[in-house]
Amino acid sequence: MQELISRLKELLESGSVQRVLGWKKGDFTFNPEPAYFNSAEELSEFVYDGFCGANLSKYMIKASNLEGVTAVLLKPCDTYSFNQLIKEHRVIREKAYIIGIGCKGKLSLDAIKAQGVKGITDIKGAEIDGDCNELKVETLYGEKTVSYKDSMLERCHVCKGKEHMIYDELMLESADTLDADRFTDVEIIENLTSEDKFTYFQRELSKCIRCNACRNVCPACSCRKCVFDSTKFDSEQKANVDPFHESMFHIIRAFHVAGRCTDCGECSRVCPQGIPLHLFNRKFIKDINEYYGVFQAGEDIGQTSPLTDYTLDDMEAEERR
Amino acid sequence: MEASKKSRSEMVKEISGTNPLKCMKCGKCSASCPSYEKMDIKPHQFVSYVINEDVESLAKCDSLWVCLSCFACVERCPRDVKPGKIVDAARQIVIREKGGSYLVPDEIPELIDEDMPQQLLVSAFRKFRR
Amino acid sequence: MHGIGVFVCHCGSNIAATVDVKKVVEMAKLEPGVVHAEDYQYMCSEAGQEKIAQAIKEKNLSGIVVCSCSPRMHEATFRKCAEKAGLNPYMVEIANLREQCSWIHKDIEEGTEKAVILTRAAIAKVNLNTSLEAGESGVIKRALVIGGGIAGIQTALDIADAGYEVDIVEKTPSIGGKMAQLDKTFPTLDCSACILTPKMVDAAAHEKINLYTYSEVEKVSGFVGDFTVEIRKKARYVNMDKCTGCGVCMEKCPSKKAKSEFNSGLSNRPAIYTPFAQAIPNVPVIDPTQCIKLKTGKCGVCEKFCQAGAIDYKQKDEVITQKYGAIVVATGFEVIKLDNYDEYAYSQSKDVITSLELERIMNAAGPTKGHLERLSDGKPPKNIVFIQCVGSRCAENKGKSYCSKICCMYTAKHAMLIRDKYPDVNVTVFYIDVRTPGKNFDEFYRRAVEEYGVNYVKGQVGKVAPQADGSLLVHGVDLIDGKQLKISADMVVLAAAIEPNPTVRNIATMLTASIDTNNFLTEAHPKLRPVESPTAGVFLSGVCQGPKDIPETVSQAGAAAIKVVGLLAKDKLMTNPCTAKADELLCNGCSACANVCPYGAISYEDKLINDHGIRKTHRVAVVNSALCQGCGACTVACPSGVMDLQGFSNRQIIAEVDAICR
Amino acid sequence: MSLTNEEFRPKIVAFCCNWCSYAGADLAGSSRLSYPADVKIIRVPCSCRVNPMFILRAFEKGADGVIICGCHPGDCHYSTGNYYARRRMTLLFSMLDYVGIERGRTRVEWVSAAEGVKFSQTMNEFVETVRSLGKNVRLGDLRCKN
Repeated sequence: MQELISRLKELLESGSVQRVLGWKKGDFTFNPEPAYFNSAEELSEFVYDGFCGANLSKYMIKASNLEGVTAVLLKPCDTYSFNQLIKEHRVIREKAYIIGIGCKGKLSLDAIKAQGVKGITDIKGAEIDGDCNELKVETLYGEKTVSYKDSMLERCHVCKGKEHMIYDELMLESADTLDADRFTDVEIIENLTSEDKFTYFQRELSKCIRCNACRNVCPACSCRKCVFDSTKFDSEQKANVDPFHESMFHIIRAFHVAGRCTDCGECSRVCPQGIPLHLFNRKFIKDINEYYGVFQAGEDIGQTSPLTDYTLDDMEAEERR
Repeated sequence: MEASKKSRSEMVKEISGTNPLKCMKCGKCSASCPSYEKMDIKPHQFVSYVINEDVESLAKCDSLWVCLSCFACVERCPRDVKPGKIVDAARQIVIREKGGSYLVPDEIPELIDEDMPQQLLVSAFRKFRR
Repeated sequence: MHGIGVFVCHCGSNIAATVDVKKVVEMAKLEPGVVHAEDYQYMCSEAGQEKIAQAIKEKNLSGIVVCSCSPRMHEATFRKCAEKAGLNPYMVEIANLREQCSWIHKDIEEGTEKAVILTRAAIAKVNLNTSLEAGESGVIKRALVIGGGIAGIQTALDIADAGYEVDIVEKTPSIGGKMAQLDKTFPTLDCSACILTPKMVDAAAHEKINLYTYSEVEKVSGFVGDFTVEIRKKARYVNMDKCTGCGVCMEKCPSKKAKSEFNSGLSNRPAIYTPFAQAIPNVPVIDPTQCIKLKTGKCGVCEKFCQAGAIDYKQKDEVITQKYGAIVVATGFEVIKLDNYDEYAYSQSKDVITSLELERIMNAAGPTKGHLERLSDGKPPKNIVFIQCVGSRCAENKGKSYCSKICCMYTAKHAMLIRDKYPDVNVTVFYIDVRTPGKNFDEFYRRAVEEYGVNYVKGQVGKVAPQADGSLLVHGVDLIDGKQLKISADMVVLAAAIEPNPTVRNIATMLTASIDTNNFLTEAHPKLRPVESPTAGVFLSGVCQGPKDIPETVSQAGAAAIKVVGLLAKDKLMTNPCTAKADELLCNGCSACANVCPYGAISYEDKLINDHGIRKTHRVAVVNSALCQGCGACTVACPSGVMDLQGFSNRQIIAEVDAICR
Repeated sequence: MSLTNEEFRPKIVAFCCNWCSYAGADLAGSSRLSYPADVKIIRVPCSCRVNPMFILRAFEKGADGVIICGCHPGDCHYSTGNYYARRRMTLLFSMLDYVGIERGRTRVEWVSAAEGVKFSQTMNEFVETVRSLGKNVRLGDLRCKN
């Protein structure tokens, strides 16, 4: 951690980068937020630990328009998104100095709370230098200990791997966190009756308050103006006026990012209502893998996206499972 | 009476699974038929009886029982009309309408004459063992 | 001022019988934007169009809906009518009340209800229509003819005579096609070669015609007026400029085991060959699958004997790229494979032959030097049976559903020629129907019966059984006499069905020309535009469009030529203005649209965009409207809905959806 | 108010490409091959013009079934349009299955300009399937219903 901060200082002071895009301390230890650091002094606020889940790739769209080079800290999974944005000409590679940083799994406050912990005031054990086995949670009701693993975000259990797809230099160690299959949940839903599928999604989606957090955080949802905000389809919706609008919004959003979504899981992480939005994207990813061959967006910039591609003997819609 | 006549021709179509209107009257069935000489209604004429809703005559004719069910006509019909299946269907109607009077195995030896081809015996099972 | 006019056509009783047109007018008047609605007997008539024009002028209409037949029929008519009256032609929408309503529904209440909804959808759409201006594109003054048979030759000659450059691409080593294989032609019995070869020579000699023989079309891109075509000239291994056509190489070639394609496989040819004596160009090709030198490296006989030094074993295929304004398909036909008709013993006996094979046997240049003889033992036949409709007029699972059209006539010709030359030979023709529409055709058939004593028997043959003595027992029936016939023949000739040349499928795909279930190319309109493909700039000549005899083929070839000439004579073509357009204010520049564009019509530019007072440079999509054909693939690839299709915009289609589901 | 299946007339939106399927529908018409009046056709230049938004909008506004018809793969007037449409619709319809929309309400069918018979058969079948599924209640805009 210290070496990372020294390196960042060095970069800023040498003038080889004009700013650093990273995370700064939040009000609590468990809510750091993305931030620009324009000088070595500002780095005193810098933090990188198990709670720095935010994917910084999307911020590089704006940062690409700023003067000079931005040093951006990307976790292994974030680099997929960055690659995808390069492919779509949304970020300028030369404007970014990518420091690929290690990751030992990112934490979810909801997952900690789900273990019966209430009134959290502070959490220790999330430091990137630590062994990341246990978290010591201070609560209004005393200190509690929970397992690091059980407190991770869902996406870290199905981690794509700790290899960076793109970087200028690498720093900090990673630890493997993969211990589940990412399509298990999709399969469970697929095997329900259509009645039960409908009930499940209606229950989940009826929680949606159309805050647009999922859209705003998604690196693939980078449209300058979303169709749901424009008059292009007579489809502008600021709020859900009927139950269908929720599913319409999420289905169309998932369709728009199909073949581009890297499965970074940010949508589910930021949803204030805890809707498992990644289940939509994963369904498309699973279908694409099954029907058109395994594809991972952001892995290879040169590869054609499955939805802008075809083969002469693709399967027919009626043959879908 | 009119209604029952019609329903019999509908039955022939249903049992045989063929559409007599597809026939273009090329006569390939009659050209192929090994029993042609012995038939009073010729294979290519079967369809007209069904179209004209005269299954009555078809049911009474000898051809029904002369047909060897060799299915050469079914195989070769260019229009997929399958005259052999029409004969077969007409037979079934006759047999069904006879009620329980199926051929009893004991009666068979009497019915066999010396010139009777082997094939007829085999196809007899098709006709009667329903 | 905004005002929509609705015009409901009775189409005589075609629409009015199942749709209450008055009710449609009533209901249309209630729709938003509609200021005028009326009905008329025939909207497409001059009087009907006059009504529309008048209403446009008097009520100052900003858009019109015509409720009539399919837009594929009269959209162009009503657009022209609107334009004459001063309304932008793209402010016209058609509600298809005939093909998609009155003709398929019987109940007037049901029909009317649907008609009202279809009208409502068209009104909803036209409310959002915008004026569009057709652009212009140039015309390359050169035509391509694919196929060098009589159809292709005639089309090329007619186009060339009008003064335009034409290239013929023929996949075999010589032009001439099937007609070159024929002996005599009906109904006048002229020698086929005598009337064809002068045309072949004309084509070769014409300064505007360029022949690519032994060549195939490999790739087609572009659009009407501006096609780019890649043609593969297969290696001949003979230098065309040096060869004098002396023919010594063919004589000396030691490999003589290949079947002669020209003689329908009835004789052999050398590895270096011209298909036939009058071949054009008279330059042989080396068949690499047969040539000993090319296969083993040893031999080289032809090279040794060639005085001109024209043999070149190292020649390679050459791909040339050429631009054309129009393309004519004249790929012709093949005789079907007879595997499914083994009751006629084609595979079992050499003496059961197809009519095309008989044509070669009768020909003086053929395998038997024109002597009628059995292929099994060379003996002259005494009894010949012709069987008609082999594989034609069948149920779909049994063969071709169509009538091959030429068989009745050529069979009469064959029968007549045989009886004329060999009066002691008995000729029996088994037919289902004798079809002889055509000038002097029935007379010709009657002559075969009356003057030449050909025995016509109505009834299809059941089977042909080869006998131990080499004869063929034909099991037939005379349906008129009601007798089964068993005729002992020594030769049986099958009038096998014809089918489009199998390569046409691939060619149609390259041209994006539509094809029917039998692989015949579809015409733009079965009655009114029979020589044009629905794909603009693609024309049809000969049997590739449907079975035809020579006179018909030649007339169609000429008709296709005049259509091509009509196109090439224009300097500019109006382009379809219904093209894609990006809203550059909001474009992400993500390239999704360009990735799916089949025409490469989308490029990207960095543009300075003034977005609510903030000036920024953005990468935005730009559509080249001359290249865009308006498919709309890009509009769906675009996640932000920035790419839209003019004339079929997102909002227009959504409006139609809403109107239908209301 | 409940409808028995006999009275139920579904609303069906059919998107037909201009070059093949719309012409196929015209041919069905000129051959007088009937299919239920419940089917309303929207003409689009190519099946690849059909945006998932249109389909969801149709369902929202009360359609009971949506069918997309285009040229047979390989025969697209624009060469490749239907290949893209095939992928898009396969994925979209699979997603609709996944969120609990009955499978029978969506369909893709390739109909050429020569296949009037197929067009009419397809529509008859599709309407029958949708009719047996009954009213679309899972995707509709419920405010408009009484």
